[in-house]
Amino acid sequence: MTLKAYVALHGRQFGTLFGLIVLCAVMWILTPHFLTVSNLLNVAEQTAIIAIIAAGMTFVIITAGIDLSVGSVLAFSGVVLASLLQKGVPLVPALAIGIGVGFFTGVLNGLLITIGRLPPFIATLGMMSVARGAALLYTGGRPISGFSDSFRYLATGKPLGIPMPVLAMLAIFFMAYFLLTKTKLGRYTYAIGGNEEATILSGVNVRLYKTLIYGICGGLAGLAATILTARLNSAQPIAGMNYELDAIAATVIGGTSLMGGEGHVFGTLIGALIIGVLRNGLTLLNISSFAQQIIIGLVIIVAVLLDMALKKSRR
Amino acid sequence: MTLKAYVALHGRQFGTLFGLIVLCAVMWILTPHFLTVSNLLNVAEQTAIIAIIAAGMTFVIITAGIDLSVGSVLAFSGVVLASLLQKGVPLVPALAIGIGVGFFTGVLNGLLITIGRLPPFIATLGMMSVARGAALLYTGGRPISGFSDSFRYLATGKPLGIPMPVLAMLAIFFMAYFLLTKTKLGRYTYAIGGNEEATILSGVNVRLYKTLIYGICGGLAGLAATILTARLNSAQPIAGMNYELDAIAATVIGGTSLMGGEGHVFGTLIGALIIGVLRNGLTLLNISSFAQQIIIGLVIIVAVLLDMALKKSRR
Amino acid sequence: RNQATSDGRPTIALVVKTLNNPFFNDMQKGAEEAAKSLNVHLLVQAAEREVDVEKQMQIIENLIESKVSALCITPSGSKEIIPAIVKANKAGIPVVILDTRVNPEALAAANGKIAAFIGSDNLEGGRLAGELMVRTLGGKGKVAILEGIPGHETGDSRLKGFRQAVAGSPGIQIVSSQTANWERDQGYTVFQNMLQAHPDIQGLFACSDLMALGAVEAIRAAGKTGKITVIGFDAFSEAREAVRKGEMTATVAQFPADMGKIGVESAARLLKGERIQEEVTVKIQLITRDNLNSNKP
Amino acid sequence: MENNLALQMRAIRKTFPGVVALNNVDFDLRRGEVHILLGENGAGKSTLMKILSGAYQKDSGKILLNNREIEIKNPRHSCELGIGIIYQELNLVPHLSAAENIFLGREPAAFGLIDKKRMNQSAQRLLAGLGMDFDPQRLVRELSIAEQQMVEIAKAISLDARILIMDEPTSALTEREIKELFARIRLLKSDGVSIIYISHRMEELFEIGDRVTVLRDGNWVGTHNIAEVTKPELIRMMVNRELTQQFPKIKAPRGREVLRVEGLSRNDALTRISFSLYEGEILGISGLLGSGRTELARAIFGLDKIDAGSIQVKGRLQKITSPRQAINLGFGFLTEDRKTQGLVLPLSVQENICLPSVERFSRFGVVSNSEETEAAGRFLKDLRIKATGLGQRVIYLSGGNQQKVVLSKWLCSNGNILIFDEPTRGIDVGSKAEIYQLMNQLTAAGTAILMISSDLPEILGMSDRILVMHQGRINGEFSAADATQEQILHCALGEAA
Ligand SMILES: Nc1ncnc2c1ncn2[C@@H]1O[C@H](COP(=O)(O)OP(=O)(O)OP(=O)(O)O)[C@@H](O)[C@H]1O
Ligand SMILES: Nc1ncnc2c1ncn2[C@@H]1O[C@H](COP(=O)(O)OP(=O)(O)OP(=O)(O)O)[C@@H](O)[C@H]1O
Ligand SMILES: [Mg+2]
Ligand SMILES: [Mg+2]
Repeated sequence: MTLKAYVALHGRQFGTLFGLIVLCAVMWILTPHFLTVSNLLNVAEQTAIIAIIAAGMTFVIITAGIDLSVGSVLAFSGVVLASLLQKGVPLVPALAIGIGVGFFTGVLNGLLITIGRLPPFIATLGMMSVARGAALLYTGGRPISGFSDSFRYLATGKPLGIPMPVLAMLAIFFMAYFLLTKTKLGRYTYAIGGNEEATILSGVNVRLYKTLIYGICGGLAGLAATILTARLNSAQPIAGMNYELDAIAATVIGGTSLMGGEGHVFGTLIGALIIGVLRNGLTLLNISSFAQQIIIGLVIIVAVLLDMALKKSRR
Repeated sequence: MTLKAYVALHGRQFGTLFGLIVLCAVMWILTPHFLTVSNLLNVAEQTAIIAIIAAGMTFVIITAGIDLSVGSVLAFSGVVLASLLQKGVPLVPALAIGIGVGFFTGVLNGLLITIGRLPPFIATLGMMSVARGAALLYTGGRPISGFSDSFRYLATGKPLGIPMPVLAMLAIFFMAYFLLTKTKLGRYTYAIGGNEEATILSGVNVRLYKTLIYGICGGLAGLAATILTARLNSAQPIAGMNYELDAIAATVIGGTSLMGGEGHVFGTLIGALIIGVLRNGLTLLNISSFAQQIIIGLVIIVAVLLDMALKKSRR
Repeated sequence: RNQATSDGRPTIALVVKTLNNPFFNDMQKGAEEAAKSLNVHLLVQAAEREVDVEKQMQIIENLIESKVSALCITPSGSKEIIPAIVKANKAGIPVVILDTRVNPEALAAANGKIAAFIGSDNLEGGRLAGELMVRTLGGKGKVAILEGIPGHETGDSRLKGFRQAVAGSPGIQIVSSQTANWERDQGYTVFQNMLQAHPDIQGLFACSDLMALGAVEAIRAAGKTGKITVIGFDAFSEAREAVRKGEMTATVAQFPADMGKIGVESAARLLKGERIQEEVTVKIQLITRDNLNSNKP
Repeated sequence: MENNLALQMRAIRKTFPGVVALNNVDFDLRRGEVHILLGENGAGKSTLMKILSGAYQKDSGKILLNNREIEIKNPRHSCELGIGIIYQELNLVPHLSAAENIFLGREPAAFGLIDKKRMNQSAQRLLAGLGMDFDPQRLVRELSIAEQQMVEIAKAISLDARILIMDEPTSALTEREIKELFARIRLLKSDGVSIIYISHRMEELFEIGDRVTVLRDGNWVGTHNIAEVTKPELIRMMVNRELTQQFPKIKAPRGREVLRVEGLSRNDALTRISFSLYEGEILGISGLLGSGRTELARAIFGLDKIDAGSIQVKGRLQKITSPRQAINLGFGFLTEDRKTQGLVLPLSVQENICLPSVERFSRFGVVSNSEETEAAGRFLKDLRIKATGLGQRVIYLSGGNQQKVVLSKWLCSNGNILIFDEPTRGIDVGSKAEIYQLMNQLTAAGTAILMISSDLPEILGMSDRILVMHQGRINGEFSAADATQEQILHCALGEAA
């Protein structure tokens, strides 16, 4: 493929990337603290948790679904993991169970949607409430704190100077990219979102794949829980509130359509970074959290408005 | 229409009503405090605010849209109204402006969706953040409290022994029912949700009507703000958080499909009452808020699961 | 080593839990006054939501990046904030903790250091409220509690103090204890429902004034104003007004403005290389109708 | 004899709420034959085929494949059994490429990794075999309906099925593609593939069919060798009454000019189009797929922006920018795709029919139910729409009956310049004749009709004048009285008229 054809095909992602670059340039002009290696790593690290959740959300949204439960699932996975660690369960099995809890909650979402025929919004809205309640009940509302250094290394480690959460984020995005573009699972993800009925009639086991996709989304929320717990050295039952909104925003800013059938996972990464850079830059500029909310809301709106305008002009 | 035909046509609503009755019966068995006139009025009063918002949400959801901004819009309308009242603006103009602020924010949502071609989820997600930030910025984060008795009568008054919020709720639902079933606006609401393109091709000014519908939804959030402010004798910039989720849940439990094109506003009222009765009953039973969250999540899931099963069996 | 602002003044950052709560607004005001009189530059930041400790940690990280001279923090989580404190330690930025205590064992385990803690004793406040409740009810009666969000150090201490104080009086029966999530409208609804289940409730302790004020409206709606002993916490101006009108019996005053002021003063003195007191207990006081006017915040 | 049967369906019964779609229907299929399935709209043809493809489950009855009884559980199962189907309604994923659609669910892959190159090459070959030369990497949503239909056909063929079901594959095709398709069908037949073919175009049956089975109201009426029956006989079996004329054209007196289009251009799609339309006239527009006929209709109706040119309506220059405005000027536009553009599927028959006319039936914004019922009821009767009542949701109607609802919608709105884009697509002969009668009545009353159609006999049979489009231009004009199919086809292929 020629470069030009490539740009034409992925124009949307370049648009988002361009937006990110402009944003960075503006921050660089406004504050000297922004463009330093340590601050950029800081931004990447802060973005990692939302970005990892958003990677899973991208799969779900491409199928024309949505997952509102990720924040609660994160909390639930986190407290389960933390309680296991505190009971002395070794690291690897504890991690496997913690992430597994996320995966299975996701699968449960998937089953409600495929077998129970619930709209994803409703199934995951219900699960959001149930998983949050479960996390609170499990812990009696109290955080679980204090872990071994080997566990904390998952968030505090810096092999080659790069924070672990950033490495995890990059690994997840390359895997997600591979899954979405090269494999059957990816193809069916797009097909289900584009026309579910036609996909069923083509003989694809849509129930299986959809369930799996919600499982992946839940599993990534579990992974995010691991990093968050290690980072805060504490698992809170009230962690992750409203993360679903940030993850959805990152996905949509990154060019994935809520109508399903289209989207790119690297766009999502850029979307998450845009939100991260904004939050970071606005704090560096000492803009109040009130004004930050307004600005972030406007950025979501303007990003997608521009996207729509571009799409229209390209047709 | 014969009774039988009527029941067949509105079977879905009777199903929800039946659910509400069963729930009430269970509560009645479990606690003697539930089935008293004063408690039932309490439930109705507590439900009124969410129900009024959900009435507007029903219009929006029938058009296959969604409005995530209602909670924030409520807060913003509330603080504007409160600041006007405190500045000595007379009741009627202050109310008009307060509700008007909600209406115009809704119209802004509508314009972003129709002219800007944003998906409703995104437009209102952005607005959710912007309106919340605006409410906080406007007040510096502080509540505005203390109003005249004439204003407070809007929440505390009990003409004929029925609390004002309940009267307002009933009035709104009858109006909404009339609008949806008897008028052009209602017909177009369903048509837009059923097939927007076909509706445009039929010569309907879809942009106008959609914008109006989001305006109505915002205006009802403004009305809810009035009642909430009068009820608490205080307008808070952080009021109404997560109300959108309750309103959506009420609408969907009431049988309105998120896919658009179908729905009944009285179903929504019943849906809101189900949530209200649950919250009330569980508190009467002194069930912890953790368990309450789990139960409410399960009720949302089970209600819609039953609905889907019924629909399937009816085809 | 620490970067000063362009005009040469040091920069002190105050990171509160949230700015949409009058308590922290007052703290901000006290801090601003101190900053002005000491001629230091003050930044005030907060997360959108009071319990969002991850956001608070990000804000602190960002402030460390922007090389502030000192940090004053009211932790959103008393253990969760420790990694952020450690980061500040590593960057050589002194940390002063306000209002909510950091868990000392966890801090020690993480090798973290704080320069000072400035706050009031929430446990003591809860105890004061409990004792007043016992006294007002004559040692006998049904009492309800509105809790804050569970797992919150401040709320938990207040609750614990209150329960300890009433535990000694077997005549006091706690009939219902539910969270209203620090929110005014939930305070209204939850207490309305409690009244329904227990119409003979004689006392209410709310872990914050916001919830208490919501409950006051529920009491008014039930026509029971003045018949129920309502004790809140924080002593907002609105709550004081309610005490004056007899709608509330008392509220436990903390003095957030003092905390803000002392916090900034301590940080400024640290930056000048002076030694400071490692623990300052800001007074805590029951505000009743009797001492209402003698104790402005 | 028995072992020559690829498939037998015995006493198949299927009900939907309030409808018996199939009532003990028998059907059998020989190896290597093209078996035509014929019947009015709603007779149950598609339902029978969907049972075979696993999309629906039968209530009772038996299915024997190669003399072995089987239960078809789902679409995947049916695929595995060697049954391929082209559904009546397009079933493609618009966001995927043609190649990806063709191989959806059967991607050439190793270890879950898709071999894109091989897939695109195979798709290219398949499409070429159908005379299509577009790039298989193009997204389906960018293809015209006809091209999409060819993708569906390629997809079904690629299954290497032993039994191939085609449910109205030609309703969106023009003569050229139909020829290619038939050539392909003959090839498959010679390989021993059995084909079930459904169409409402009677000419096709005799060209391609071996045997024919007729259904009526869910009942089996008869099975015959094509060679032994005549068209009128078949029609009688289908509709249970005599149909005198297939194209009952009555020429109406030509009145004044109601529409004058001059030099209309839009992007690359339309170039300097000029023509006039008169009261009482049916102006047919013919052309190959993608020749720009639909684009022209959309431009006139105010849906797409015009770059140059003018439109005069009843002598007055108009700038039409929205359908609303077009409707107010007396236009009506029956679109070619009823599912996505014509109908609001969850709404009732009445609500759909009255949608463009709600304004007329309301006072102060309140809609009069009785007026609506009266108006819609008339069309239900006049057009013999097969529905349980005005309140039935159109989603439950058969394709042909849905088309009649769309038609009623524009008749109800009292338009006097009607644009019909493929008005009888998927409509049975009986109903077609009714629709033609209706067009006669309309023109007699002075209505002007612009009829876009890919059905040449229809164009010739019903038009007064015929415009032929080629690559966005008008390449020729004919008087229907003296034009022939060959002339029009040549003109459509781009040769000078
Ligand atoms: N999903 C469904 N739900 C309810 N009724 C249905 C459904 N599908 C078909 N029907 C009804 O079953 C009958 C047969 O429909 P079918 O689609 O098989 O007709 P058809 O012969 O293919 O007609 P056409 O030529 O119009 O395509 C019709 O009366 C139709 O209304
Ligand atoms: N949605 C679309 N997106 C992109 N191109 C389109 C779209 N619809 C049509 N086209 C292209 O526009 C041109 C004109 O199409 P149009 O539908 O007007 O032709 P037509 O003569 O009506 O043919 P038919 O209806 O038989 O397909 C064709 O090249 C077609 O491929
Ligand atoms: Mg059919
Ligand atoms: Mg066309």
